[in-house]
Amino acid sequence: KTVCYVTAADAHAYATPANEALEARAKELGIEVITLSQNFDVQTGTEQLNTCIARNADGIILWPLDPQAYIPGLARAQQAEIPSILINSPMDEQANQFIKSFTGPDVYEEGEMAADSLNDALGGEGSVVVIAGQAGNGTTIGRVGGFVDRLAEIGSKLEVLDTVNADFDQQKALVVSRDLITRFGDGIDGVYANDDTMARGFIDAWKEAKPGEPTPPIVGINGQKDAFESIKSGEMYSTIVQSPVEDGKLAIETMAEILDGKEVGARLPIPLTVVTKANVDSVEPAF
Amino acid sequence: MTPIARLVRYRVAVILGLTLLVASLTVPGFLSVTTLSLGLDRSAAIGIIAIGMTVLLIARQIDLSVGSTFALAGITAVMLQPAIGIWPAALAGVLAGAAAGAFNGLLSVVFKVNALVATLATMLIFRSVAHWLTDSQPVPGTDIMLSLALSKIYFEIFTLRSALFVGSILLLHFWLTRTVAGRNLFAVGSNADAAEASGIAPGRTVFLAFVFAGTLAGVAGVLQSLTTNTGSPVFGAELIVTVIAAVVVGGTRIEGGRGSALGTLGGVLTIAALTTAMEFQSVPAYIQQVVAGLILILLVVLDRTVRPGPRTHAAAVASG
Amino acid sequence: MTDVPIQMQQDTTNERFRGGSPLVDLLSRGGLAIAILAVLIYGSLASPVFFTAGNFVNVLTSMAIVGIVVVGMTFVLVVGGLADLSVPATIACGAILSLALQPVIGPVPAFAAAIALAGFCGLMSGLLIGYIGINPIIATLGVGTIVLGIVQAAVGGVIVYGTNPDTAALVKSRVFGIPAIVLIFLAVAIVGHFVLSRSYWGRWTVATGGNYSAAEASAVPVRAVKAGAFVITALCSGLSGALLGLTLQSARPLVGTGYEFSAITAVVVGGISIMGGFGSVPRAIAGLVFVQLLTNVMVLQGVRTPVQGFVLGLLIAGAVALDVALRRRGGA
Amino acid sequence: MSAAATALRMRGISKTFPGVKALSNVNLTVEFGRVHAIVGENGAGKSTLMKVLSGTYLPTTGTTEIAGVEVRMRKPADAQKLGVRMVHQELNLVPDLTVAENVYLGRMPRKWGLADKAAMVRDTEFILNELGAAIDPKARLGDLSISQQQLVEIAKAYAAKPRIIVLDEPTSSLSEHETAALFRILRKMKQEGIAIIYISHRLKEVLEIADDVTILRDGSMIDTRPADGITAAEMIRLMVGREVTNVFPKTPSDIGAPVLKVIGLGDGYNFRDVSFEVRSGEILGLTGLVGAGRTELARAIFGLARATEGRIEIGGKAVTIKSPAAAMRAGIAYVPEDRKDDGIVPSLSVRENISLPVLRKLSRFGRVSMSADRKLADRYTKEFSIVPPDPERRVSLLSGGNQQKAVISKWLSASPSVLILDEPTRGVDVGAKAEIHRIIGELVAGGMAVVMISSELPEVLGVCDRVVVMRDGHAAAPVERAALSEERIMALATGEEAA
Ligand SMILES: Nc1ncnc2c1ncn2[C@@H]1O[C@H](COP(=O)(O)OP(=O)(O)OP(=O)(O)O)[C@@H](O)[C@H]1O
Ligand SMILES: Nc1ncnc2c1ncn2[C@@H]1O[C@H](COP(=O)(O)OP(=O)(O)OP(=O)(O)O)[C@@H](O)[C@H]1O
Ligand SMILES: [Mg+2]
Ligand SMILES: [Mg+2]
Repeated sequence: KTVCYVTAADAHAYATPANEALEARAKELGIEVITLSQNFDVQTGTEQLNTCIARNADGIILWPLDPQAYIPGLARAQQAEIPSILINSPMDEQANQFIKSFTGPDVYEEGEMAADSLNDALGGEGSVVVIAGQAGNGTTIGRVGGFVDRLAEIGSKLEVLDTVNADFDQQKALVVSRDLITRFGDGIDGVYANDDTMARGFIDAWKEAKPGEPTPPIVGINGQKDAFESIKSGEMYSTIVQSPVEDGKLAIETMAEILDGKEVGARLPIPLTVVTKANVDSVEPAF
Repeated sequence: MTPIARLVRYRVAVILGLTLLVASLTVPGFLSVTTLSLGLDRSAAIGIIAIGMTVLLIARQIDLSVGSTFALAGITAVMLQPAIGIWPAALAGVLAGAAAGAFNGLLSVVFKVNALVATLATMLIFRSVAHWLTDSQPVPGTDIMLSLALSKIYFEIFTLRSALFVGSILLLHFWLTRTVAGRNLFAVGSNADAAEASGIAPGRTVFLAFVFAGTLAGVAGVLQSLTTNTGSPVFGAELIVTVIAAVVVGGTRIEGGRGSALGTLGGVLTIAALTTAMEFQSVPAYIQQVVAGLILILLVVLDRTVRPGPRTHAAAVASG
Repeated sequence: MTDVPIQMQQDTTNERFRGGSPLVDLLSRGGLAIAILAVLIYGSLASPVFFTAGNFVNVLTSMAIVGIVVVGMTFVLVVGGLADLSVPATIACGAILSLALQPVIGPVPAFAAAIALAGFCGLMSGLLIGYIGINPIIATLGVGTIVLGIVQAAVGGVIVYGTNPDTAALVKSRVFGIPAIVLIFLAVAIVGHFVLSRSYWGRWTVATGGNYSAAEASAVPVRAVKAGAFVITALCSGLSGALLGLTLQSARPLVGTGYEFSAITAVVVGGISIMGGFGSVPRAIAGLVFVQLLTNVMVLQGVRTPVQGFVLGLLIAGAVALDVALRRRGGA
Repeated sequence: MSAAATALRMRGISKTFPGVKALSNVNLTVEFGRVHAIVGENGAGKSTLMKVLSGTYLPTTGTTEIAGVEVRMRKPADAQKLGVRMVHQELNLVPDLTVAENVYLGRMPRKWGLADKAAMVRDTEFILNELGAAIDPKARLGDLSISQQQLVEIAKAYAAKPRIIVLDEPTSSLSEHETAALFRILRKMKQEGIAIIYISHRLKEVLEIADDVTILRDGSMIDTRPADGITAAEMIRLMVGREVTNVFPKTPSDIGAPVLKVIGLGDGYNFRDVSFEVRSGEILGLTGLVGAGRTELARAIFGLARATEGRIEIGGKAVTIKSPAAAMRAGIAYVPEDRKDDGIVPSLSVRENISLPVLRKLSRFGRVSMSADRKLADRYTKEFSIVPPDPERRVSLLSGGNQQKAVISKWLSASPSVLILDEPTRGVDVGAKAEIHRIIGELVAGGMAVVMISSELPEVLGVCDRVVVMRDGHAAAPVERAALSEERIMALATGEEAA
């Protein structure tokens, strides 16, 4: 059997291990995988669904970068009787009729967990800055949206001073953090970064501007190795481990079941773990 | 004309043929009507934009902002849907593209800003406006069924937009080679001063070329947003490189004055065939990049180093 | 045969040859300085933290990485090479190699090798552009794509981490409160300025950009000069990338994205024509300073990212339009 | 149009460029059916006046009347609608279109709304035949030689059936043969009642074709006179404001040993099996019809083009020249034919242009010595009386003749032993021309060997010691000055006398 896997990117800290895990597991399951990389471009992805259909794949695993745009492609796949599932990110409800399942973490939920964690760290009060990923990117939207919504939901008194985009880029995060620190100085009580890479950027900027001073509580996402180090040394407060390996494995295993004619759950999550100093030694970093 | 010169002259066709040949030999199931129709459909967006770019490059201009215009037009078409209905909104989207093109034209013709710089600036501006309008979130359209209808395949080959693409490029071919306006476009791109001295208004020609390119980017953007039922501020961020590559591979010179619509068709199809073939084989995107880059350079180098016939006046002297 | 009977009249004072309007002249020369001053004044009034040493050090540090690229890009524009779009690839080359090779050959050789390899990429573009005559946009686009693809393939598409924190400490160190990276940038700028304005290579660069065939017919090695501009830019962005890698202690293949546009923006805002034939490093850096200060003020004011892009775009277009207008009025 | 009306009346025309007052209060009146010549030194304002007439420039002040009606022309198209056509001094054609499309540029005939290519080709062929030019109407214009392009430019203006036609130095790249054909056409146009404005530095031609002559000097009109009864000497006096006795002075010099020897040189296409030698202190003329291959030969000797056969010797030793730098090292210098395209770097100052070939010698550790640079520029600005005598001025702001002096200076700074000059006085006024001849004379007196390519026979006869005539890429044996006449050169050039 051949499965077409439209991934977000093939050169990316998170996506690459997820892709590798998916492919490795597929080999074990005796499934051939055609991997197509969107390189983070939605349009490319919508076009690649065409390739999958033309290739007559037996199944499609799609890593959506947009909540709507893939729907016609998925519908066309359904017409061609190719079952599709989503990996890593969800799409809008309208897509549900065209997909068998959505496996993976929920970026929105991650935003919520980050909100809880930062709220705990600050005791429910204080001013925070949000360092977001690329504007318009699905992950950014989920992680920021979940965070903001959750704060409102629990009635937290955390005030968001500013949300700036640093495109998941350490250097850009470094630059925007410098400006944030200049602007708000000691007014920053806490930081939420959409991923650990950007959290690292803030830490570097803080060390530059205020050598010797302890960093405010910083919450990141992904659970990278160096984030673990930072948590141990107290530079970061917490991160959320989301294992790319689990992500990739779950998707292909679900697809295998579908190909075997089994019914699968519509929503199959992978575990998300909030890591703080308390449990940092007992959890494996994601990558 | 020597055989080599002929090969060079029709190099797009040669390379396209080679790609198809190699792909169908090595990739099982590549050569099929389904692949063809889906390949055409996937190249439609790039292709429609490439039509506008061909005209601009012939006029010795360039538009780096087409990707942003693409997004902006799509957003306009989707955001206005609830207020004024789908088709008027689509028209508004196309007009937004035309307006973006007119703005580029204004900068480059009236304010004399070099096209490369002007459209670099508007690339930022239009993209910012797109983010601004949508608050950096994708906007869903009102009717998902329309999207499904639009991606239907007719006569086993064409979708609406791939038919539109192929039709337009044939029209463009006719326009460029046969009409006075088309020939004047070449004149302006080749030597604007001479064209002006002969009573052609290069400013107007260039301005209209920008509007044309903007409009087509708008059409592509509207079609994209209708078929995906989404207007997103991040759409089209990566397409400029592919568009320029397709047009240049098709033999249009970036220095103006030379180019052809059929060449662009060949270029677009070549790139689509190449990508599809490599995707069929699950070639990593970065390797695909290397291959695409090599082909682009190879073709341009060929164009430079092998000339069709001696470039001397013997070719120009009337025989007999 | 008679001797030559005609002597040309020596009309030094011929009123037919006057200079251009002095006001227009001043504006076209000093416009940027005035603009920078305006931003400084506005910034100081608008934000209490703007006019502080800390903020300026920030601006300088943020400027250093792209500034090094700007120095190279100036050569490309002056020589009539339009633009070097392979900068993201050469930056990635510099960043990734300087980290990846550290465990293999040690930090200093890795640093040098990274820059050298970036320079080699520039040589490829240079050969295509200077010797084969390929349009620079196409050539650098193609070479950039290829190089970036190879770099990604080489590291398997993931992040490379640094293994030697001492090197990071070194580039992050300060001399009299000025970050080392800023000093490196200044050194590159000074060398670049000297080469462009005082050396024969620089004069050749200007001449080649001003009139290629005339320079060729004047025994200027035009091909080499044109190629050289791209090698210089690649070396600069290789250096930039290596420094970036060392500061971040991590490098992804896409670290360099966007730097080509930032660099071109700075050079163009500095009033250097994309058609080539004139320009100087200080002008380009003044353009960079202006853009950076303006961005800084906007960030300190809490202006949203899309709006910043909007302002920046208008600024580029406006600056160039103004420059064109002044130049025409000035008759130059 | 009424036959009685005056074709053109320009009154009080002034035009100011930033820094230059190009025209001040010029009046010009031209009648239908007459050839009106305009003469004047370089930079006198002839081209500017015509660009005002053709709508390229708006005058600062002044009025224009065409056929008795006052008109205001804002762009070239306006002038063309009024029947004014101009053949520009600088070629103004579209290289990427065909010859026929160029001829009909801006007014292509239509058939069913489309460009009627067949009609264009047919008519173009007819007009080109009339001009005696064997050019394929379907050829790409960019593939033609400069002189062929010049003919196309003339055909283009003529084909538009203008009421007033302006020819700004149309013969500067034409041979005598083609000039004769052009004059036939001009006479025919005259008969058709067309008003012809003819600008030229070749006073002999002016006397031959013109009915009236207007003289410009320093942007002002000096006089308009009937051509009958005016002599060349008179015109020169009015143009330069002083007496000139000999336009082609010949300075005596001692001719020594051969310096440059060209043996069987060829590039397989433009020129073949060319052999000649130049001796120190000698001016060797290289002449021939348009497209004879002289420029390509010179470019090959200088390393700008590639020769595929034969060899070059300097001072008896064979040298390989693959680049201008190699040519310079061998002691060869070349002043190119096309000043605007190959001669000057417009964005640089006169000083920076002059020192360009020798920059490296003026440098230490890569740094250019400013004092040496200035000294060099000052020396040539004085020696050649470049006007204005300001080495820091941008070279693009100089008039054509002065630019040419800067280009020659540039090469003298490299102190070559052989200097090749390709049409050094093309489009240069009499004053500057004599000046350039004086400079050349001094150089050969100093022992330099000079090869001078020129299409102007009086110049060749007046200045050169020996002359090589080229025809169709082949060179005839050199002929001594004493044995030469214009008739003999023409016979060699057209193949009437075998080489
Ligand atoms: N566009 C321009 N900008 C500035 N100065 C100009 C411009 N065009 C012409 N000039 C100047 O105006 C003067 C007249 O130039 P013009 O070209 O009319 O002379 P001309 O009589 O045609 O000379 P030539 O015999 O060399 O062709 C010169 O000093 C020239 O430098
Ligand atoms: N760049 C070129 N492209 C095409 N043909 C050329 C080129 N240069 C020269 N030729 C052709 O080569 C031949 C020799 O031209 P060349 O310029 O050497 O002649 P010439 O005797 O100097 O004549 P003139 O300068 O009066 O045109 C001509 O037939 C010309 O058309
Ligand atoms: Mg003139
Ligand atoms: Mg010649």
